[in-house]
Amino acid sequence: MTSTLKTIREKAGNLLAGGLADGVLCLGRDRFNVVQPRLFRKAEEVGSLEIEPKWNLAKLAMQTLRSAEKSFRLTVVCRGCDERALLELVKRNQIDAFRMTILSYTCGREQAEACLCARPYPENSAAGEKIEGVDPFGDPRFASLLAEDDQERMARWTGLLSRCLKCYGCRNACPICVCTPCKLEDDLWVERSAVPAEMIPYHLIRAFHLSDTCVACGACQDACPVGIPLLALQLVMRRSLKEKYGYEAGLEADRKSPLLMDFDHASPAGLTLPAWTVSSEAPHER
Amino acid sequence: MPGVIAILCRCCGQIEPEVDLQALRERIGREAGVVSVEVLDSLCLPEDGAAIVQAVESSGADRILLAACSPYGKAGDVVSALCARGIDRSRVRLIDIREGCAWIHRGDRTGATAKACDLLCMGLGFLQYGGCSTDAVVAVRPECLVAGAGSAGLAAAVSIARAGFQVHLVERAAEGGGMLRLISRVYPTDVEAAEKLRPYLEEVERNPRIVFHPKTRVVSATGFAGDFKVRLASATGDVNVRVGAVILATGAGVWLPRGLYRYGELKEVLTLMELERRQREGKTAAKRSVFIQCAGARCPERPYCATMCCPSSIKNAVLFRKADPDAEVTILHRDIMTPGHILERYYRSALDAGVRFIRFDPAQPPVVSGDGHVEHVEVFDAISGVKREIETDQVILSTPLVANTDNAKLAELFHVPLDGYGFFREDYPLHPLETRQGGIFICGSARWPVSSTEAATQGEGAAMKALAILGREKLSARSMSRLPEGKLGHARIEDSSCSGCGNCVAVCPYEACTLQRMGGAFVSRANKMRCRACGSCTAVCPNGTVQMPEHNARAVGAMIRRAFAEGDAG
Amino acid sequence: MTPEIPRDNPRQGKADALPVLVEGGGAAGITACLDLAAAGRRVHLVESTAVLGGQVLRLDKIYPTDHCAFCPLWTDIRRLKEAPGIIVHLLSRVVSLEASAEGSLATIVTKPPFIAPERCISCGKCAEACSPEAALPLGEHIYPPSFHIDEGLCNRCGCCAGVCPTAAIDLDRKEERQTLKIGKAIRATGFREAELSPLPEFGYGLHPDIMTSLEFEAWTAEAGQNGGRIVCKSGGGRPANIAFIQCSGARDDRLLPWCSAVCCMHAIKQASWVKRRDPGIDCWIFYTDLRTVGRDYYAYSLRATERAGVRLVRGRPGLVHPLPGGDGIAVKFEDTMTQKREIRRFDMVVLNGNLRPAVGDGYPADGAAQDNACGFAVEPADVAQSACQGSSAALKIMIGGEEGPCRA
Amino acid sequence: MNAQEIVDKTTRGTPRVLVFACRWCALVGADAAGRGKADLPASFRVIPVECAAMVEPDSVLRAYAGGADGVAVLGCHLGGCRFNDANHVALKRMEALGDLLDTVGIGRRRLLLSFGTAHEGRQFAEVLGTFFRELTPLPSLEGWRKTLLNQPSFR
Repeated sequence: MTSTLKTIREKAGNLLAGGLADGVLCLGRDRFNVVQPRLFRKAEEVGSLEIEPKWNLAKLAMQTLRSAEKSFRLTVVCRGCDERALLELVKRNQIDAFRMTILSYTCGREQAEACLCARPYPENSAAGEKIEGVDPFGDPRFASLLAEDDQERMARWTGLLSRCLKCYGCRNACPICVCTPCKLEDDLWVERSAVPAEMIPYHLIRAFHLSDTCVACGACQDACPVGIPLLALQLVMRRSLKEKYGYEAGLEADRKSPLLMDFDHASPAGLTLPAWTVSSEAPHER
Repeated sequence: MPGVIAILCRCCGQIEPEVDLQALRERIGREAGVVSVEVLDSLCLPEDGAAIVQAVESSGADRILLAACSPYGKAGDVVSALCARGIDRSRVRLIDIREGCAWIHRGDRTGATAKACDLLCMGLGFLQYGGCSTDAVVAVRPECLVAGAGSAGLAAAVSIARAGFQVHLVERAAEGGGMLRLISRVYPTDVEAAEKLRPYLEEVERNPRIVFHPKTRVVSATGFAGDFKVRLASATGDVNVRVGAVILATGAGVWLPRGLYRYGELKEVLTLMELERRQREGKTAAKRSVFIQCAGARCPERPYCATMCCPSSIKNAVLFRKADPDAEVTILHRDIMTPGHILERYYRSALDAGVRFIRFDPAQPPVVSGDGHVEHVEVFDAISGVKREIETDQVILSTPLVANTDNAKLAELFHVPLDGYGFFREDYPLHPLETRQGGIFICGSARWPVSSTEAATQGEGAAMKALAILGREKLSARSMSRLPEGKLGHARIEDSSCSGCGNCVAVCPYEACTLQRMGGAFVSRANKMRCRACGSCTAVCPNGTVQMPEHNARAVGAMIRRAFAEGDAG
Repeated sequence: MTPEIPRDNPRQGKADALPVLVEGGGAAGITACLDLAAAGRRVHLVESTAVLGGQVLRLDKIYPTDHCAFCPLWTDIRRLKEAPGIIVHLLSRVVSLEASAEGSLATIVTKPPFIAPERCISCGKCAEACSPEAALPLGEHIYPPSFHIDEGLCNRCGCCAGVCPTAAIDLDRKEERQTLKIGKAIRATGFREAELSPLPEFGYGLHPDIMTSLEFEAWTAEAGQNGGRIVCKSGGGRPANIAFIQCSGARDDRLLPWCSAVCCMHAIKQASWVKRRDPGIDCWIFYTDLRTVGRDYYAYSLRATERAGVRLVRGRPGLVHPLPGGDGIAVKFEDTMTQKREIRRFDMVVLNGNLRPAVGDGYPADGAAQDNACGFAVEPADVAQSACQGSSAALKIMIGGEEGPCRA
Repeated sequence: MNAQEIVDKTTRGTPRVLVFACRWCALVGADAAGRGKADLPASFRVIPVECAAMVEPDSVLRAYAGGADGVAVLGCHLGGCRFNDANHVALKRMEALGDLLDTVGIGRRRLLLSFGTAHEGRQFAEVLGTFFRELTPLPSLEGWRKTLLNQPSFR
């Protein structure tokens, strides 16, 4: 048993024993020895608490809190990515932050590499050694997805996305996708009859909806039965948000996405673009 | 049965050569929902109105598709005329096939015709889904809030009261007057400030319609044009008022030039305001005095000209000379800011009165020296190119006005923008007294430093704008727009599908969307009065819960799908 | 004085009151009309030209925002046209105004245009047919668009009337005069450019490239004939340098003793737009005092000088004269900040400041405020100031004319 | 299948452009271009919108799916928006969309963002003309769309 697991079990147990939480949401072994998400209510149960394999619990936490009574306080045991997802859900008013505590732990090296995760650690880790993240753009497998010119990339992605079965797994697994109804089920945006899903309407609309909220947990591509590297669609937008506005989803609780916020209102006189310029010449933050 | 009638305009042969109207007519006639297609020689001539109406009525259609010239041309008026006859604007769609098609695709008849066809089909799609939002009407509170009782605020309050409406005049200080209390006389007329002020204050006292709230601040404000709920806090307790319009006239603040020209270090280095106080108290002026303009203005920290410093210095300089004909008065300046004919004459009067003007280069500012008491000023006279040593008994620094510190708070309360210097920012130079929020107006030095006379003018102007709202029994949400036909519509939000993510709240430029608790979750609500129908919210809503009925996603989607249909076919 | 308490509900807006006469459909006049109409008063707007909008329409860009003033102006004009209480008299002038016991009688004369705007579809056939090229578009940003016939150029041949598909043209329209019963009047007649002939040293008229700032504005307008390109009128070549001469005609007792208030910023704006469109062109502004008093004006001028590289010279040139053969223009000046005298060759000279009230001869010498006048008619003012004055003039009418109690 | 095959499958012709134009500035500019009888390819369609901020990125994507080779979003000058700088937000959003388009190889070249005023009809024509010139060498998305639909689901 890893030390991380040990610490987590212990802390979860204390929380429940001390009455600081009414429930702990985490993976656990049931009596058939199957690992699956489970809500621990008693301190003595935590012996069967597990933290492997990677399993995003954010949405589950949201639903648990929704269904539980108002006074119910939940502790969620999660990884860095899941913690960021929870924060995004809080920012989007899906979770009442006052009813939830987070017991988060750092991922192992091999997990980080498997996920190509740039931040395999939570903001304030309760257990585990903090390790350096992986730069996905440095990884050959990933970089190859973005390599070459538009033609090649278009061909490549055509090939990749044409495997799509349209199982909606990517959407369902995504911890941020919470809308009902969803545009992806609306004929206006995506013809439901078309399989494989039309690349542009289905995949790009889905991808863009998460442009400024994706926490790069990779749940979408983990969930994809035909192994489309969906995370690659997100990471580029994530990177440019970081470069342009220093914004990363899931890190700052009180900062709205820069794609929603206006520029500084006090626009200096005459500081406009020359006539009909193309946006690339646009001054950004004024 | 209800359907669409398409009316195509030949525009007296302006369209025919490029667009095959006959083919167009047949093609559109085959479209579902089209009950009739008319081709007329013209639509915009005075006699055509009847023909159009006749065609529409005989067809029994309930929606109209016009293909004519651009909406900015005559066709726009045609649509307005139709709407004037009681046809809802969302039921009429105008397609521009002249400026937008025939005139720019000369020599490509197939292309132009295909384009015209696509445009018409897009119009049909739009008519099929385009909705119409329900208007909201508020009862206007026949009262007005004026924040700040300076020249601007007093003028506004008195004017509104005279027009017959209740005014709540809120003042931070114990009594009204603002800047006029600090100065001796008013340029360019040299009337005593107190003189100028008295009738105002008397009227504030006497007029039963003016409720004066001294030592009071605005602590909270909600609502919208026609019905603002404002909370006023004072030592005697809080008051809640409901007003139809708000006028912000909080004036500007004075600035102390610490460390500048040895101010605060040498005796008799004064600011303009200190001089004004002395003048008011009737202290006899010094024999020799030097004014230094732009002290702390037009510099990197405050890169603006505060408008009133030059005339004020001129005023005092002339007064010195009048009081004592052999007083030596010098004004050191960078540019004398006396625009217009009155101030220009004022400037000349100072020259005639024997005031000495010396221009200095900001690169070589004057040097004030002395030992305990100011003794002389050394300045490089830029015009004659010589260094001058001026003996003096006092140095007056004419410092700029700076933004009132309360502005930030008020801006936050009323959701109005400030400019880079902290003054209230107007909607547009052409609408200088209006802010981006309907029913909230700005005037006087709170907007931008001005003379008391100009401030009064602006106060009256703002009062006039307020009267336009107060004068109505009811205010319609649709009318909250500059367009004569009213704004496009209002954002509509479906509670059932709103996930409360708050995107619309974050993006709305007018703070029209707000989150409200509904059971355990949040939903967003759009305020129809504040909404200006820019549609920002519809673009960021992740699942299309927010819609602009007149321009909803289905209508736009239909247009996009049909955009190149004909191009594909032919 | 105690205010008289109106017996009637103030909200009835004195609709029974006599209509107000507003002279001039510029920024100030339009604002006054709209405010009065919004407050329930009936208004007669008398405009001397064929279009509403006044001088703002002639501006390609307005300072300090650097945007065109189109959409706010256009929406206001449309509101004005559709407002129930407002009657617009275009191409009209007030010839007499007799005050009587109850209200006064205004006689206005209207010269209807040769082309009836309500029938013109701006197809341009008349322009094609017209040999003396008298038929022209009414203007670039006049909506709805229409054509008009320059009566000076027109030789009454009637070709245009023959080709007009909508029979909009009638070359012998007669003047109409009508008498209106009105209450009070607002004067918002704005400004016009003064003749520069009394000031021969500026050489106006001696060379096509010596022009006034408004001519320059039109010449370089985005929508103008040059589509925003900066070229010389003579030869159409690209100018190497342009001189903007401030206070040419203003602050000068021989012509206009006052400061026209708007020209400094106007020149800075034009210079920085020249720089923006063609950074190679050298822009010199000769000023006396650079009056940048409004919001953001000073920052704007800094941007022009420091970023765009517009050159400021303090001094008023004593002589502007074309060089032999019309090749360039000599400008003789002293930079009073360096006391250097110089004669310099410029390709274009823009004269700024000869703005005078459109009616009457100047402003009252004593500077007394004229009642119920606003905009440039009462004092040289920029757009914002004119609009403020328009509103306040409207207010004076609303509250029964007497001025605010303490206007000094 | 490789890029070359896709290019072969594409039908070259004048590219098709969908224009979203704000009705305060851009649309008036377009109208001015029309009045000036500018000469433009007939293969663009204009959808008037109240403000550039009203354009959903999803609609832009939908447009690519619906047969457009390029999409132009035109608004007022930055700083000149009638809706309090809403067009800035639109700009940011569309640039993020550009990143996505780059990723999958559609390329942000197919998304034009431009800002102008009502006075600038000539510039409107120029900008649109340039956009057409830029699009012409690019393969039409049409053929590529078809190949996508003909792909077997598994291999």
